[in-house]
Amino acid sequence: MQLQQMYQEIILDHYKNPHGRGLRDPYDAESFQVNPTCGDEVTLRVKLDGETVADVSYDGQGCSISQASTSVLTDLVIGKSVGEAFKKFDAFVELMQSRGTLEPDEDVLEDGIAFAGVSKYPARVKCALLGWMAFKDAVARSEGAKA
Amino acid sequence: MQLQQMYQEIILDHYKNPHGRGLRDPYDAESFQVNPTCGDEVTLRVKLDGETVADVSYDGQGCSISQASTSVLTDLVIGKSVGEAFKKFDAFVELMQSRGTLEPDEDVLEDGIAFAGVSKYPARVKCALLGWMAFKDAVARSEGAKA
Amino acid sequence: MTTTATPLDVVALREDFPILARTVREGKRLVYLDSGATSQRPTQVLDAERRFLETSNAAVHRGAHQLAEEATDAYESARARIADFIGATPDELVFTKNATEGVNLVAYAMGNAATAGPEAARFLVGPGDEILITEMEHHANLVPWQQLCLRTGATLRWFGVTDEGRLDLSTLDELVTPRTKVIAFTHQSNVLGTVNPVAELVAAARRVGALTVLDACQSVPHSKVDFHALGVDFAVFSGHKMLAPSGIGVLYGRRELLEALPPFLTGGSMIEMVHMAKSTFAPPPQRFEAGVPMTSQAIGLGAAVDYLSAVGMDRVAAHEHLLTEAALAGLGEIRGVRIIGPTSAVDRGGAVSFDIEGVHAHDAGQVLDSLGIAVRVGHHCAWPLHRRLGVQASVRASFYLYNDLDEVTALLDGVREAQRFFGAG
Amino acid sequence: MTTTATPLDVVALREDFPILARTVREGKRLVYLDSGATSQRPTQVLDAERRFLETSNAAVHRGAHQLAEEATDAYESARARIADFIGATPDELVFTKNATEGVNLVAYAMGNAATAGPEAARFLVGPGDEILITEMEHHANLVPWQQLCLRTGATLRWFGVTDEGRLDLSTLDELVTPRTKVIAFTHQSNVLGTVNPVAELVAAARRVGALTVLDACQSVPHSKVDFHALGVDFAVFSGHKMLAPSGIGVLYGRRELLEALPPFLTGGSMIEMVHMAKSTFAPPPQRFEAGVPMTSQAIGLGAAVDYLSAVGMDRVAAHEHLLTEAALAGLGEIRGVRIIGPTSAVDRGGAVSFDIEGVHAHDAGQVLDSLGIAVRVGHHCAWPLHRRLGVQASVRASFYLYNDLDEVTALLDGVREAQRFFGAG
Ligand SMILES: Cc1ncc(COP(=O)(O)O)c(C=O)c1O
Ligand SMILES: Cc1ncc(COP(=O)(O)O)c(C=O)c1O
Repeated sequence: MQLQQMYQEIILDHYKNPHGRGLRDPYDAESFQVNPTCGDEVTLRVKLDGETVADVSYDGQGCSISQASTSVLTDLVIGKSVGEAFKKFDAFVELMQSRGTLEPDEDVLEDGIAFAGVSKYPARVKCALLGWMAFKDAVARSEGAKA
Repeated sequence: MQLQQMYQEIILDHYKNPHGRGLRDPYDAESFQVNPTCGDEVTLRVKLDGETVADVSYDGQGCSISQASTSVLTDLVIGKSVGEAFKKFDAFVELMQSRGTLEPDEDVLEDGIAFAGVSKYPARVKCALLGWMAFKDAVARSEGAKA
Repeated sequence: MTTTATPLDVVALREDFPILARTVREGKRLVYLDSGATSQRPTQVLDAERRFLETSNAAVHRGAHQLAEEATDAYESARARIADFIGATPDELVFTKNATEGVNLVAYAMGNAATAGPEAARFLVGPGDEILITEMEHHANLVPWQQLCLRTGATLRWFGVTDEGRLDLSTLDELVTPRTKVIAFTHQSNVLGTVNPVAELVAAARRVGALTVLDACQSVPHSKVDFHALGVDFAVFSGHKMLAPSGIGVLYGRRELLEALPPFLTGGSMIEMVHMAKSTFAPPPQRFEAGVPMTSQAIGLGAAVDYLSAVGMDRVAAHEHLLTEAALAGLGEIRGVRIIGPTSAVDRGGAVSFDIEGVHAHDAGQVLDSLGIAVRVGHHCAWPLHRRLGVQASVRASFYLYNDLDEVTALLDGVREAQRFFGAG
Repeated sequence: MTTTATPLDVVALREDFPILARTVREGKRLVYLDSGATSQRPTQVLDAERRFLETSNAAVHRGAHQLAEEATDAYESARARIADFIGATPDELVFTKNATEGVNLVAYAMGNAATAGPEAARFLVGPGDEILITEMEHHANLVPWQQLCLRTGATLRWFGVTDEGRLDLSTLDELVTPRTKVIAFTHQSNVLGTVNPVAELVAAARRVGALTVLDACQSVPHSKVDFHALGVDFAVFSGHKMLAPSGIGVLYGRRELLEALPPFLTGGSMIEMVHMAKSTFAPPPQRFEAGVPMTSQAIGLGAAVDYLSAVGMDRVAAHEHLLTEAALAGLGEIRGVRIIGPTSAVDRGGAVSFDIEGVHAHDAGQVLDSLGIAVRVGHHCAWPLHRRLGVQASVRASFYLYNDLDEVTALLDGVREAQRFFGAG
């Protein structure tokens, strides 16, 4: 059944038990992102430690897809270098825009590969990317603040 | 042939030899009317003598229909009472809006009955009415000026 | 609302709507409950538009040849029939591309009063003046007024909404004052279904000399509406919500107001004379229809109005009332479902929005979609209203003449399935 | 212009246009020479729109169900193909209801810069600033600028036109100054056929930092146009003049400009966040597409672009060039006929306007109509141009890919018949 293809167990798990949720101090920059069609929102903080993503914390309201993908994001990027994190960002965005045509690389995206099915539903792609866009924006702000 | 039905001899005669053309003094009021789709224009003056239309003079540029119908107008209204003139006005407007369904009354409209065929061409009705609208407006202005 | 009209033969009626025969998501029967967003089009409307395009298409009001005559006649005949349908005269009806343009037209034209002649003085707004709207407005009847205030220095004020989703008129005397220039409000909420008390608001506006602007997007398609009887000054609606093509909407304006209102969009066909330095403008409705208009779309809207009239607007309303009652009753019985808006079908149209505890609207919509049921999810372009009622996003089912009770049942089953799937309820 | 492209098979092509098979005025074959006003629609376009409405119709960008997905895909795919057709990227292409709305959008949005953020500063206009247009503009690219000047206190200036109907650029250095904020001009005159030197005007605008707005209504339908290559800042055109439905037009804007431009029409789908007191707006092109858009019409325009691309725009242009040359030569031989505009087909498109001594344009049009020939008569929404050239009204024949040389001959015979009937020439 289609629905299970989209809502993989991994997604539902992250939705029900989100990782890294709750806004934490200290942080370098915060980003607020909203999905204009449904009002889903996320506030996400980034703490960099040199070139390393030391912490990502977030809060928000939204559907299972946006909440789970932000949860997965924190798993993927915390402790990684900014460069590595952006490689994952690019891979995740590419996957989401693939309309189900891409075979995701588990080495890069880990739990993120569960979102391959979501990419078949263009109206939900924005949901999956909400936290990721906040991450990108927050990192840019952190770097901007430091520069 | 359709064309002859529309361009009755009477119309072509008035077009080639317009009656009452040229702006004359004295006058009580003047009206300038324009057909916004083709730029045809008429300037028409009215001189009232009590309740009588003492003179109507005009100048303008326009198609055969607008020129001829203004020429016919002068024949019909000069020397008549304002009331009679407006009866003719009403009859002519009604005829022009009839889409060819009305049998015009020659006693009232005289040469004006030649325009019955024009009423079948809605885009030309404005042409036929251009001078008549100027007449109505000029009389209203004359009366306004006197009141 | 009486339900004594002969019931609709929905089975026969659905034959007119080719799209309703299609299936979605692996062979599911399409259950289209999103007519509040846009309606489907019957063959009669599609045929009318196509017939026009295959026989009489030409630029209207600009040509003297036979096609141009036929096209102009068809266009103006559509205007006359639509005017008749809404209790107006043809010269009070301006074609716009959608209702949104209609509201913007009024708001911008009022702004233009500042540089227009003295006849436009009644439309002037500036610092100290107030525009009064409601918290339940669609963005289309909200943002244009915010922007007018921004441009002119006027102040935006609004009626609140009660917890039940009715207009809170307890502040009427405080809000409606001689400073009030415009009261803009929706006839029927696209989220709550709430039908607002037009007469009371019109009376209040008249007491202080304010103009009324009615958003009739969700009323004209669903019930008999007569703008003259309602006494509003301006009203807008969209064709695509009433079986007609997209790209066509209507602004109604009382004749004397349209005559005094400055132009908005300018260009061809709306002028009287043009010189390089200055232009003068045609009388309404032409003054407000710049450029080659939505010709075949107006003809389509004319055909839609003919179709709806043939069915009978009282029967349409009665039918939707039945579906709404069933939906409200059914949803009311499901634990964890909260209806956003009045829970009884009194003074209430067929938009039924709800929140499912523990299931985000987007997720619920996805489950329904997988079952072939098309609903709208989100804030439905009424974000402040959602904020007011403490819901971030809701699910909205909206009904039209082609829906039936089986589809309501499908919706209810779908909601339960969504709860089951997400372990909620 | 080279004419080496394979000639069009007009006979086969006409089969695609059902309306061309009809007769008018007592059985006369329809000779449609009024495509400059609006074009006819091929079956391929009619079918594309209908197929969409019968299978995938839904509100775009607003729904999560399958129909909404399909509708959004179809709409955005049309945008992408149209962008490709005109040498632009999809996010540079805004759908409007017609070209007129496009010009108004730019003019009003520039006015809105006064109350927008600092990023909009480059669009500010006020006293001391100048808007530069030309005396050959269609009212659509004239009146909106007059009105912007009226609202903001800026000054309107214009290039004159030579007796031959070319732009008089002798005043270029005088007119284009640091005060010039906008240069708005037509690519191809809808009256004269004149093709203007875009590169020269763009270069002049760049020297002083002025924005360029190109009226491409009469160029995009008839030849290969590439906005990136032309280097203009904004451009507009209408679907109905290029085989597509009425009710759809395009505003092109360079990406960085659209990104900074304040909104014009406001309402649903163009917002980022809405609060009662304040809203923020979506990025382009959504920012400029308020309300439910012209969905099926955009799909129709996409199909029209596909159709034109399949025929080949070079072949369309070459074909029209042939017809124009024949018409200019033929009319040039008729005594008493004065061609309004260049008499040779160099830098000149297929609109051929003329005056017949002793026969008013309206009367000539009537004679032609009685012979089945549809032309436009009047000032063709370019009144100042007619005044400049000393003609009150002219007859315009305009050609498109479905016209043939026999139709040019019919026109010439018709002109002679008009002279005979009115005893002129
Ligand atoms: C050169 C030119 N500009 C602008 C327009 C206006 O186009 P529309 O009426 O489709 O907005 C036209 C056509 O009428 C035109 O020929
Ligand atoms: C109540 C209400 N007002 C305004 C609108 C805007 O209509 P449109 O998008 O057709 O302009 C809608 C529909 O979207 C609506 O439901």
